[in-house]
Amino acid sequence: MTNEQLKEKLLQVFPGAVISETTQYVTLTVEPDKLHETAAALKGNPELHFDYLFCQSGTDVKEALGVSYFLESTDLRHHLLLKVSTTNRENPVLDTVCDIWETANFNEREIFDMFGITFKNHPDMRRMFLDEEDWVGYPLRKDYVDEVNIIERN
Amino acid sequence: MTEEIVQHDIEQEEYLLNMGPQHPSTHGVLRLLISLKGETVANIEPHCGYIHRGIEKMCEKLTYQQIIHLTDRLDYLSAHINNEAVCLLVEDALQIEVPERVKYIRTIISELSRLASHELWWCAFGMDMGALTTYFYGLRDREKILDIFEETTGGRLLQSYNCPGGLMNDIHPNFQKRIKEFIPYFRKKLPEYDELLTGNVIMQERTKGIGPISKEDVISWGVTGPSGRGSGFACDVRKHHPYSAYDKVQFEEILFTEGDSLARYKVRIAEMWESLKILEQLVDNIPEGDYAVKMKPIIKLPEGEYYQRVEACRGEFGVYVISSGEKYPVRVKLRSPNFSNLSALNRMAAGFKIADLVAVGGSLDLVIPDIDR
Amino acid sequence: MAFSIYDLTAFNQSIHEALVQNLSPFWALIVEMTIIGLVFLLFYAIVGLFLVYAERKICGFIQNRVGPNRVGPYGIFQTIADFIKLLMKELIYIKNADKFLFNLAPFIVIIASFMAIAAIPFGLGLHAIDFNIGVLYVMAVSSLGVIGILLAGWSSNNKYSLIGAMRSGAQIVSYELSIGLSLVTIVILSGSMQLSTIVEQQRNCWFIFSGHIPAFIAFVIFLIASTAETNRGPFDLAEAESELTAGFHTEYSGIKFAFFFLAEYMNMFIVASMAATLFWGGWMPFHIPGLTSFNHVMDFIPPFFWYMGKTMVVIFLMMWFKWTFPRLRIDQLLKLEWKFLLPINLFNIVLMALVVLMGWHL
Amino acid sequence: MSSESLILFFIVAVILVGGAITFSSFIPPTSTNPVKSEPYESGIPTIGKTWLQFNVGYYLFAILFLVFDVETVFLFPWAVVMHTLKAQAFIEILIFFFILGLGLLYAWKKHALIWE
Amino acid sequence: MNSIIKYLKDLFGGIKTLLTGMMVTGYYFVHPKEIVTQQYPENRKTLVMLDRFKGELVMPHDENNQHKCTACSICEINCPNGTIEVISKQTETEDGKKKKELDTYIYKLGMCTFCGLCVKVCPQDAIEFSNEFEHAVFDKEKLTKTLNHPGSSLKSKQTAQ
Amino acid sequence: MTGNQIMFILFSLMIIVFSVLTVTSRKILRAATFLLFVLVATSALYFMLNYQFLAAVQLTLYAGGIVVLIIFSILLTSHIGEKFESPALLKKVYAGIAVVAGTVLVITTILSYTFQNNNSVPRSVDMTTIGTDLMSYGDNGYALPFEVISILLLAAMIAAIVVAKKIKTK
Amino acid sequence: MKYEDFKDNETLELFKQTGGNVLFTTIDAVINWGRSNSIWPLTFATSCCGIEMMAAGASRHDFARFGIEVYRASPRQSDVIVVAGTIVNKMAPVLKRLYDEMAEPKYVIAMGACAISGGPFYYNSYHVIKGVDKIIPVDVYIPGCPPRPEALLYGVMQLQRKIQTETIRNPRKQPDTFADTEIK
Amino acid sequence: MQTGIPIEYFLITATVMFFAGVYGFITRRNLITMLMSVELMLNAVNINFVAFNRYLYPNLLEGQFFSIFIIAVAASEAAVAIAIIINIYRNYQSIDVDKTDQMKY
Ligand code: SF4
Ligand code: SF4
Ligand code: SF4
Repeated sequence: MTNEQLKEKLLQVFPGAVISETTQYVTLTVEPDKLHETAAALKGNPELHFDYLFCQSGTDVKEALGVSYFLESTDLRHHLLLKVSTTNRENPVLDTVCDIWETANFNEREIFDMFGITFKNHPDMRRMFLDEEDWVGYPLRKDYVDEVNIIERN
Repeated sequence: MTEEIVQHDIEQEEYLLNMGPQHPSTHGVLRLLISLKGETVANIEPHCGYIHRGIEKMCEKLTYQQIIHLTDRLDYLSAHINNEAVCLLVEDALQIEVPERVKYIRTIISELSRLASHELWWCAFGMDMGALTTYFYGLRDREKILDIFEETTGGRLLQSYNCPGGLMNDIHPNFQKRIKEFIPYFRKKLPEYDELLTGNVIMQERTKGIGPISKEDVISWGVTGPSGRGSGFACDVRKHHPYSAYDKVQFEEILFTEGDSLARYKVRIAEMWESLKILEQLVDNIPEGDYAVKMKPIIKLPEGEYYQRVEACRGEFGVYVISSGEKYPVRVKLRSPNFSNLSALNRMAAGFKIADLVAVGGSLDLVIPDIDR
Repeated sequence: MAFSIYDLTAFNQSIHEALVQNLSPFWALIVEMTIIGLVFLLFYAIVGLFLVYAERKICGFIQNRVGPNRVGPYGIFQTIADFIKLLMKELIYIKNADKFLFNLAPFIVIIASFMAIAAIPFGLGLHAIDFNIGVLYVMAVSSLGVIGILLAGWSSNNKYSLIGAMRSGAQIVSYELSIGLSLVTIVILSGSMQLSTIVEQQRNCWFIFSGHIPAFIAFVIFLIASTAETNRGPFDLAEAESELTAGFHTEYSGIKFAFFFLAEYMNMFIVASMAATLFWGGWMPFHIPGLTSFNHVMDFIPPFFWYMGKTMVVIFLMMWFKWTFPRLRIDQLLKLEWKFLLPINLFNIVLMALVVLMGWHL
Repeated sequence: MSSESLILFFIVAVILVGGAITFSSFIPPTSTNPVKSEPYESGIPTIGKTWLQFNVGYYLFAILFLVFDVETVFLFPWAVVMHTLKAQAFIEILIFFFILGLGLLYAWKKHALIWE
Repeated sequence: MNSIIKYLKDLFGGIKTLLTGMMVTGYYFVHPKEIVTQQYPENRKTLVMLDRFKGELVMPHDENNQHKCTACSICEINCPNGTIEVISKQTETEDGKKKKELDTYIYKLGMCTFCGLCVKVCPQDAIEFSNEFEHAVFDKEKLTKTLNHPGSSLKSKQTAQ
Repeated sequence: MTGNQIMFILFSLMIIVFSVLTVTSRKILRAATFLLFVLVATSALYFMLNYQFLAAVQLTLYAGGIVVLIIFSILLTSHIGEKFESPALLKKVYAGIAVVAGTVLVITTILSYTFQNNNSVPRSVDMTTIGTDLMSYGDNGYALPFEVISILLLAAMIAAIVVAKKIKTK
Repeated sequence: MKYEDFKDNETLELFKQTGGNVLFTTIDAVINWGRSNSIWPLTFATSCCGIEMMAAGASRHDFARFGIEVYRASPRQSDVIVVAGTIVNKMAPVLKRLYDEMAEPKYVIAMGACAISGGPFYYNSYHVIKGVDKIIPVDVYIPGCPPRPEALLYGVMQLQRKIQTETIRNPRKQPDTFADTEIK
Repeated sequence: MQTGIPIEYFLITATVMFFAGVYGFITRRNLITMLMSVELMLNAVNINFVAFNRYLYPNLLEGQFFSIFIIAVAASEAAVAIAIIINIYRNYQSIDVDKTDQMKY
């Protein structure tokens, strides 16, 4: 399916969806509260059938903390970039998708570790890499400072 | 009342056993916290981060040329391929067309990396299974590849040979000659691998049906590379999203459907044959041309988001860059194949014995620094 | 016989007599046995060190490399350096470990193997003790070693050790049966349990030839079982490095570890000697009935070299196994013993009895 | 030589092994630190008890081993006289094996020979 | 009957695979000329590194103790991990013009990752890699090196051409 | 004093000391180890008496078999830190009194009885004799017990397996 | 290899202690000979440098010639810990623990830029230890990223030379600063 | 033959061993240690048999055969006993006799 067809299809399934396009992928932006249902539909709809989440990344751009989901359909071979973001930096919460794509389990833990985004309903929301007990802060956030460990290069 | 004898009927408390961070079978500093019932693995909880170096954060303070030296150190066994991803991304974003020569050379070195990596996997896997001699045969043959690398790129393991726009320098005059020597040499040695390990009845017994995983699960867990293809998941990026010179060569995407450790093993062995085939097709046809296009000294990507996927030795490697138009990226996400592969370990090995866990772990071919980044 | 020139009995006898004449019988015995004990211990140590060296060289050659070659010519002093190093290494005591048993374990292991060596005939008259139940004695004494391993694993207060010990315990006791039963096969053939008699009977034809198929089967089983009994690859689950780090001796350091290490090699030596003695005629030269001149030539090789040569061949086989095969899993290992070796062995005994009954063995 | 010699043998071995261990526990350099005497578990403090509830499967093999060990020991005297007694011994051992074979068969049928 | 045949087939098939494996190792055991070991310290005299091998960064000096570095610091900026420190001094040439000149070129061998960027970007080709690899030391301080030789100076343009 | 005597004293002392330790040690695996020593010393006594086969059987079955089995079961059921609480004092005292009384009684009986040393020619105890006796019927024959042992072993094996079998109804 | 061919002889001279009567010198010589020729490493590799360490053990370079091939998985039995690779904050306590659990005498080789100084991860990294000598005493530094196997062999020879300067009466003291380094 | 060692010494050793076994059997509450005590007693009896055989009837082998059979029986007994003990342990998580008889099936 080409990107054009995919866009049409998406509009069919999610009327009023916010769709844009990067150089590569069709991008669908959803609100945090719609995330889980959109994700479920993306995988469940046989004509979309995005069964493979090949990359899940946390982002921190301009006030908003977000997550990007890169989806692929292994039989239909089309791609989608699903984006969600929240402006709540103090206590960002998003829905988990790890019941839809198992691989999200670890990825969400990593995002929690690095960005501090908590995923609701995640079975095991702990830090992935950093020390669970005594690590403070979320290193990949733009406002992260750590005088002890980081040696800035002038 | 069944007549069968079940020996672990005591309300056996599960006990916990640490494997790692310093443990010979975790191939590095992975820590697996295993709950055991008797000798059966009930649950595996991977604890990562013992080699988490914060590469993604560091990339935010580096220019695109400099990122190369960090992607080298992710999955150091496919260092070149990782670099290629970054270079391709930058070239795509700037819409630079690199010379054909560069594409060919990149592909050749990628395939050599893959061979070297699979050889190392083979010897490590053999060691995990207790066949200690594989270690030496695998590394013996790998040294030949490292020589080719060293002659052209100056590095044995971490080459830093790619750079945005092309290559650091031209290939060494001996490059093709050496590869042409290597191919028949390795074609002779590869059957030995089968004789020594693959066919061995003990090895077969220990891997057949061990750690099985279905195609659906593989897709859902995002297990890619040879591990995924062992379960029939057609995930070869080289085939489905060809980059560099992969669209110009004929090769098979190796697919097995059993999904057990033996299948994963066989995929890798078969991939070595395929890599040899690819090498043969390319090595004589390297076109003339420049080895790099002239780039501005400071590369700035236009604002936007970019993603590039390549097939690294252990699966799909992806780079996701958010650029704000500055010389430093805003966010670099490195999608590492091992991370996803590791997440499925529990799914595969739970319910088997500790010895099987080692076999399954070996067949996944994990590289821990790639997991932790 | 020509090789009686190598008979050391007279030599022993003269020493014995000299001692008896000059000392009271009690002291004579003490002195004599101390000398023999020391000689054996020396022999033990040398063989142990040599085997370690041999293993490193052999695996080196198998693996396309040269192995130790920097300490002394061809690296022959390598293991001596190791030994000195280990002797000068700190001994660590583990908290909560049962110190008494922790220290006792290496003793048991090494003494079991040391006692077994006493009964092995190295050559004509080169025999510390010639029991009339020699075969059973060796089996009995070497079966004590497993206790040391179990104690070591338990008293280390370490999970890996404990798993390793349990594994090797189950493995050793299981395979001991096979060893015992294949020994029985040979005893049927020879009608004696005295090792010297058994060797003597093979003057003309080694048992592996005169016993036909059953002896050969017994030999194969003996080889497999003894490889397993000594915890060597492909049966080295107890110290399966990829799973259990170092198995039952994980917590042992320095010289105590060295003793485990040494005992492993000595056990290998003992089972190899047994294989050589029982199946290949021990120190008996190789004879082909009828070829007198050939036999004479063979006779001039001293018995000790015959014995050592055969033993080394068996040891080489075991090393070859280790460096070729992957390791078995514990359940496969037990299955191999209980479902294959044991029934085959029982069957083989009956077969051998039949052979003897019919007089085919002559 | 008499079997008493065994004992001296034994004593020599004990003394030398013991001597080496004693030597080694006094002479080499030592250092102390709090974690040195803790059990080693891949560089992580041990979790829970170091004693594990084992797979009970192991002991069944130990029991079977004992039974067959007795059998082996009884086979030795028989094996020695097989030469001289011939048929008589052969028949007796057939009976003996038959009965034990039943046991092995039973164990096999009950899956006692498979390790869990 | 079939099962017995299968059993035997498995048994002998298994033994055959074992023997095949042993043939491989046995072959190498009896073929010492397959040994690939290069005996490093012994072969030191004859050891030739492949010429592109990156062992250590050096600044070549000619016979007049002159190097080509203009102290432009491009390499320092481009080095991804701050291995290089170029300390320059201001000197006055005869005609009174101020001129930047290299004072010390500090190279921290213990940090270098041999990525080759510095060599690539240097406009003067003033630095290059040597094949030296025997660097192991007991004292970390020894790994911080000054690449320009004492008293060295910039190669003049004419000689450089 | 002859070597024999010294050795006898050594071994009987070993037997006595270690059997007492076996029943008084508060760590179970140590008790098992002491038991092992007792058994090994006993087998050494047999060696002294020149019953070599018996000694080897003692070593194989007792020391190498039963003790291994016991150690196995200890490894399965108890933990390294475990110690028995020492038995109640009263019980100890009672048992002690009974045992000491019994010992004294028996020893006095033994000492008061004079044994007639039989000076008939000792029968050689090589393996052939043992084997022949074991295989023959009649007065000196043990063929029947030999076969019975096989039945005993069968029974033991079946019993062990049955007992070890899981009972699902629980 | 000759004495002059080695680097850093100055530091080596500092290690050498004069004196000692003849008996002790002989004993020292024997013990040092044993120790320096039997350096069993711990199987410890964290990242890329570990691969080169493996390569050093393989046929081409063959560690075993030095008698060093006996990789022990248990720290109790190993003599040297080759820190091959990056050590991060989370790993540091583990490394320290492993070092502490080793039996004396024990040695440390810092292999690669990461182990020496943090190497590529020196600047801007929040989770990397900037040199293992901050947590355990290091005997030999082998720079490189990764050092080629020959460089590791060379480093091992340096360590052998260092061991040969030890005396039994005055064993190398563990610097006090490390005795109770608290790693967070 | 065994000059210098009166038979009484053997008997005394065996007696002490036997009564040590008795003591253990009475005082110990742990099934495995009780089993060990039983083995001690059996072993003491064996010594007696052998001593009698050697000293009083050196022309016979009865004592030796008895001992061998006793050992065989002891082995079978130990096998079954251990099986039972382990079974008890599985059901009660304890092999203490005091605890086990409180917990009825
Ligand atoms: S080496 Fe080259 S880049 Fe570096 S300061 Fe000198 S001239 Fe400039
Ligand atoms: S090679 Fe790379 S790391 Fe080393 S000095 Fe040059 S730029 Fe810096
Ligand atoms: S020094 Fe270089 S090669 Fe070694 S671990 Fe660090 S980054 Fe990897």
